Amino acid sequence: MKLHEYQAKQIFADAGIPVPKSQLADSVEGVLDAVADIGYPAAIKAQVHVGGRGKAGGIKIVTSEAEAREAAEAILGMDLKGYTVNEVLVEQGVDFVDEYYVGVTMDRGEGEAVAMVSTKGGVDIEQVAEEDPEAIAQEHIDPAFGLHPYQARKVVYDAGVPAEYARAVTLILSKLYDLYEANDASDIEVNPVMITSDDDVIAADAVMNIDEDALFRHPELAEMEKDAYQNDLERKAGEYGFDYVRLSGNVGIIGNGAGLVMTTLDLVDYYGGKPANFLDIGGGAKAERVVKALDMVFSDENVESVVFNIFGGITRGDEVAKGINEALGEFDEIPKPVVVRLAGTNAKEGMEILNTDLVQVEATLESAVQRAVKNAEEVAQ
Amino acid sequence: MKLHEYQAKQIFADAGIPVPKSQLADSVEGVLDAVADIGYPAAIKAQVHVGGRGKAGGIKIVTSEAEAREAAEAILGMDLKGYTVNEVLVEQGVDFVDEYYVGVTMDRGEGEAVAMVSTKGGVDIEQVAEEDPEAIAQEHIDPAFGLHPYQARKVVYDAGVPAEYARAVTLILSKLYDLYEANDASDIEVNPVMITSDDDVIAADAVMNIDEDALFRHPELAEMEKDAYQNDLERKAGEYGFDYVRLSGNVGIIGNGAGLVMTTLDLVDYYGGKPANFLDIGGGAKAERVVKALDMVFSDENVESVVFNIFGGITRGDEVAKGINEALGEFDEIPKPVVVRLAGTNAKEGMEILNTDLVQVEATLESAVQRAVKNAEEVAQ
Amino acid sequence: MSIFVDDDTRVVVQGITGGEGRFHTEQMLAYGTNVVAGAVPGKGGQEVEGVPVYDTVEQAVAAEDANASVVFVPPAFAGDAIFEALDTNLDLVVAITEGVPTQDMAKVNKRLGEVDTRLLGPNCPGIITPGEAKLGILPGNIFESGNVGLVSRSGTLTYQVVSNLTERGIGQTTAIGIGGDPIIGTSFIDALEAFEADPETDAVAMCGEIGGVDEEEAAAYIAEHMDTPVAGFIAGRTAPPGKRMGHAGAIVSGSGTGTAESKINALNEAGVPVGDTPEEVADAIESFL
Amino acid sequence: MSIFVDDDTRVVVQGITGGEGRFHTEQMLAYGTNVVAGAVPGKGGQEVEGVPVYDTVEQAVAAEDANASVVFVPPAFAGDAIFEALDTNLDLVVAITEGVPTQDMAKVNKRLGEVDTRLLGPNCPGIITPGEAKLGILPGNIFESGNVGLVSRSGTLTYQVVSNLTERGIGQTTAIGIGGDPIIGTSFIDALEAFEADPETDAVAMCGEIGGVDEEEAAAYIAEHMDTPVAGFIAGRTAPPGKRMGHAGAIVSGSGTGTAESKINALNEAGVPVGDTPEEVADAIESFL
Repeated sequence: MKLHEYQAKQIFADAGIPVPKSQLADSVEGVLDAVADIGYPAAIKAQVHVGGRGKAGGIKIVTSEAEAREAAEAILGMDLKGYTVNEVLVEQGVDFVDEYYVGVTMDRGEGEAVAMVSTKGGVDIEQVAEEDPEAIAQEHIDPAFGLHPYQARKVVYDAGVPAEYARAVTLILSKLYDLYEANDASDIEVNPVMITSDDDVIAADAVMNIDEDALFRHPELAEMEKDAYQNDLERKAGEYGFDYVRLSGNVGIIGNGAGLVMTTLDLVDYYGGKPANFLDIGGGAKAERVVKALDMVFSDENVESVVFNIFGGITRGDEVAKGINEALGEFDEIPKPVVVRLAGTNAKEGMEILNTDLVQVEATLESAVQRAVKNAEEVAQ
Repeated sequence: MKLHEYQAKQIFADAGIPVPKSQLADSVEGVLDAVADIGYPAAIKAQVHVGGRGKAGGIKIVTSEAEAREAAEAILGMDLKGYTVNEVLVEQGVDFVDEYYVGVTMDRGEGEAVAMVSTKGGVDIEQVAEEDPEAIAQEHIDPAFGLHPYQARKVVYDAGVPAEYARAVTLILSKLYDLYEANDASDIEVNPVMITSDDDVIAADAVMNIDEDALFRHPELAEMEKDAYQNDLERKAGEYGFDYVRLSGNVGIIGNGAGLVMTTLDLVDYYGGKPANFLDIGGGAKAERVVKALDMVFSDENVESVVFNIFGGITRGDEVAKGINEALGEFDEIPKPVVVRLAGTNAKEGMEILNTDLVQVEATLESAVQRAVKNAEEVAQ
Repeated sequence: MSIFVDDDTRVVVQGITGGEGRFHTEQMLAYGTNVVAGAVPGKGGQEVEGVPVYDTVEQAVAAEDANASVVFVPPAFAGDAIFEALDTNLDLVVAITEGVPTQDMAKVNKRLGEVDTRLLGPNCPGIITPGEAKLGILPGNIFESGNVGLVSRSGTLTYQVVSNLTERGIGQTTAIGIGGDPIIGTSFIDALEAFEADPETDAVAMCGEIGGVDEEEAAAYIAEHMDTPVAGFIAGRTAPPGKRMGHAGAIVSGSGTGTAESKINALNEAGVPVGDTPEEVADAIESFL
Repeated sequence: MSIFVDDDTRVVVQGITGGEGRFHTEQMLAYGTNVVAGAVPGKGGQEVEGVPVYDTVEQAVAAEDANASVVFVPPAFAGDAIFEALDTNLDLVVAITEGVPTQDMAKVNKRLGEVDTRLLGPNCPGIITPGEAKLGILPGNIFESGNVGLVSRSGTLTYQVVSNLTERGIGQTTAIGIGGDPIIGTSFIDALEAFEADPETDAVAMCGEIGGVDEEEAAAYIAEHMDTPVAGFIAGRTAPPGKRMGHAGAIVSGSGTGTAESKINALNEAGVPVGDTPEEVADAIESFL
């Protein structure tokens, strides 16, 4: 789960990491009030989960009320790579002489977090990693001991941070690791850490991603999850407790188990269709969950056809069939054609129950997907 | 450094470990006020660092004001194994049905802490350890991971704590370990944990010893160190920053380095004398420290003779000699005879400086100790 | 023969008194698995499906001479349950629990390097040696004893591929779900190494998915160390970057690592045919036999 | 020959810019030790007594090809400094610092089990191979090259015994102060094992003190594994229970463990004569040669 910049910065500030003065606003008037308070120059920054906000026009520096109004009007409500900007962070402009990168992230290959520092901050760090990997100093962190103070210093000095800033950068890194651990983060980055013209060292940006599986022990972060959804469908999936990802195609996909659902997506693509979503109803789903899943998929206006693929292990075919009958029985006319394939536990019982007036039944994964793709093509014509 | 029972119990209470209601008092009136508040029965417990307080008459249960007055008068001011009782803890009497032992201590052989639980609480646990070691369940704690929840449960179930109390005892053990780690304790024990007649589980006693080397990061505990000194001489040594232990003999001993000072004590004993103290002036001591050391030893009214044994490594013989001259030069008459032996770094220079009108000089450790013992014998005659 | 589990495996079920633990204990017993004990703090002395319950894993192991455990403990307590199992010197610990926090698993992973126990999972369906033992939640009826090894990061995808094999009359030596989390105990390489050493495994089906570089490392291992032929499948070809596809581990990072393309290429270069559909995986396996 | 340090030892001094670090660097250089680098964060690029300083131990080791370090860092930071040294793959780390919190050392001790580096100390005077190298604060002038090994928990007591030996013309192969703390890196047994393996060490003097059971364990080791004769000394015979005698480790616990009596008996039973005075230790050593 991604936090917004303003949320991460609040957490940083609470932990004593220096951040620029800032204020959140969701209207042009709010922006003008904020700049009046913060002064010029100021940055108006779109709060959406999109990389490269600056290049895409989501960040503007303003030096007057007129510019602030213009920027606020331009950014608020704009579409940034498919996401609508509802909030901006109005932030004190900082006069900087240098920019560093400081981050802590999980290295899943090693099963350990890794601390990273580079003096080539302020630019896309993944590009730096590819073009000049030596420019990023790294240090793996033993999860039992945490980040030793010497390791924090080491990665800072190895990156070539000048001695006069090393202590302040080390302190930021140490605090980032503390936050990483305390909040079950999967990733926490500041790019850039700015060296100001007054020799202050401040966190000018803030990225913080939280391990969703650990939200149960961070109710205050779980509270923020509401703001993390990118659209109404994802919000609905969150409420229903589904693993759901919206895609741009028109074949709606429902299945049980992440690997099998991914495979169903891949087959839709393989047979010439376009997946509309990933939706995993999980193991052992009952009829009620099946009803909700169909509701989810029908709520997506792009969906022209649906494929329902279940291989029962814990999940029972008869329960799934019951749910499908129930959900589709609500409609006078089925909104979009639904292809169903049931295999595994109680598949036979399911097939017997299934109301074939409402759905199309296929025996194999391959044939089910092919039929759903064909259905979508027919609707599209 | 040992904490008093009342100090440890306050720390326990702050951590959410249930303890009986109690109040500290240093006068008979204070005790009567406290029992009026707490009610009967109540325990009046001497707050001194002495084991077996109960048997020695330092703990009394009272059931009326008359008994409370009598107990307060008896205990306050009493001599308990050489220590005067200045404060008592007045504590709610608890009606218990069972007593356990729960503790965490450093196992220096393993370099790890060990958690211990026994259902044979309320008696001398070291005796249980000797007579029935199986009755104490133990679990070593990896210092990098800390006490895993499963370990806390395991040691409690292995000890045979009944399921109905296991959760509460496990919680106490977990909290004790947290306190152990957070406070740099070397030892933390509750004996007994009481199961009350209402099925409550409470810490009825509290032992907590702190690693003196870690006091620098616990200013609130360092503050309590003032109360930990057993007598004025130890308090003075604490102020001077000496490693000092008072003993019951009459030969005062000053040296540099723990091993050498211990050896000097042993030789005093070996040659028929009785050491009055252990005093290590540490490495690299300057003249000023030597003056303070002599002041310390002369402050002990038992001392009849002094031996000063220095083997210079970092410590320089000439600095020591200067300090001795300065300290003894203050006196019209040297209070007690002082034997000096200097070896190692700048010993020759020291010998040349040393005012032999004030001290007796010996060339070897053995001869110096023998002479000091003889001096003490002569004074005693 | 088989790998990791067989007739002699003696199983403790951690969390046996919970809903899932109880249900799958029944299923495992019905399959013929030697479930010899359960472990649940405070439930010592009870019985579940005739299986005695102990307060701690150590007590269960000592009393019933167990050498493996299956963990059905909720995510908040699963890391601790795995530590408990690891500290009891078992041969194998199978963690079924989905949703164990990654930082808990990082600590478990550190301990794994200090002990001799094998961990399978977490977030995995378990392991089955058809006709001998099943540890986990796999539906026993779709498996047949035979000569093909199967290793997969996914549960239901495993069932899909297994049914494609079984329908053709191709049975399995052992099938292993290694789990869909970012940090897991047993990797593809661990399983491949064991299958390579098993004289009765004549071919291996390996089902990977997006995220991480385990499949790429497995490809390098296959090229260098394996004579047994391997056929592969990679799920998630159509997954967009930065989105978690159900499994916590199934995510193509923003920097482009963990893509299906990279994994398929690595496997192909190692001489491993990668099917476009599960059916094609079965075709490839059949061609090996 | 010698143990642990010799002519080829190349030393990094951690905390070289502090008062003690600077003074003893000068002393070590004067003795002929190859002090090749210092390490102090933020002081990289400076020089101390002509020795180049680096920001990190790793940088110092890489640039100057060091294989040992000496730690003169204040107690609050010493645990971290030792970790830094241990993670740099050195052969030997000598921690002089007195007053390192025990729980910090417990963590260091855990790491020691994971690396190949030897730690000496903390709270120790260091190690000297007379005429070759001195790492620490021992006064070089009292030592003579010879054929007796010496291992001690104490600093000045070491000097006392060494001077008793040197005055008789008995020189030393190597003298080691293992430190007076409850948790230390190198035990008596480690040192005795190395002396036993050293062909030039013909006898060993071992100076123990109250607290812990290291001397008892060493006695068992001597009885079972050593041909080289050993003479012992135990300080603290007159120490009362429960009082820390200067050294954090020198304490007879309330339960009566760690007494001088127990240690002397154990050594005597292992055939090790224990002197009542340092002079008697020298007598015993002389009788062995």
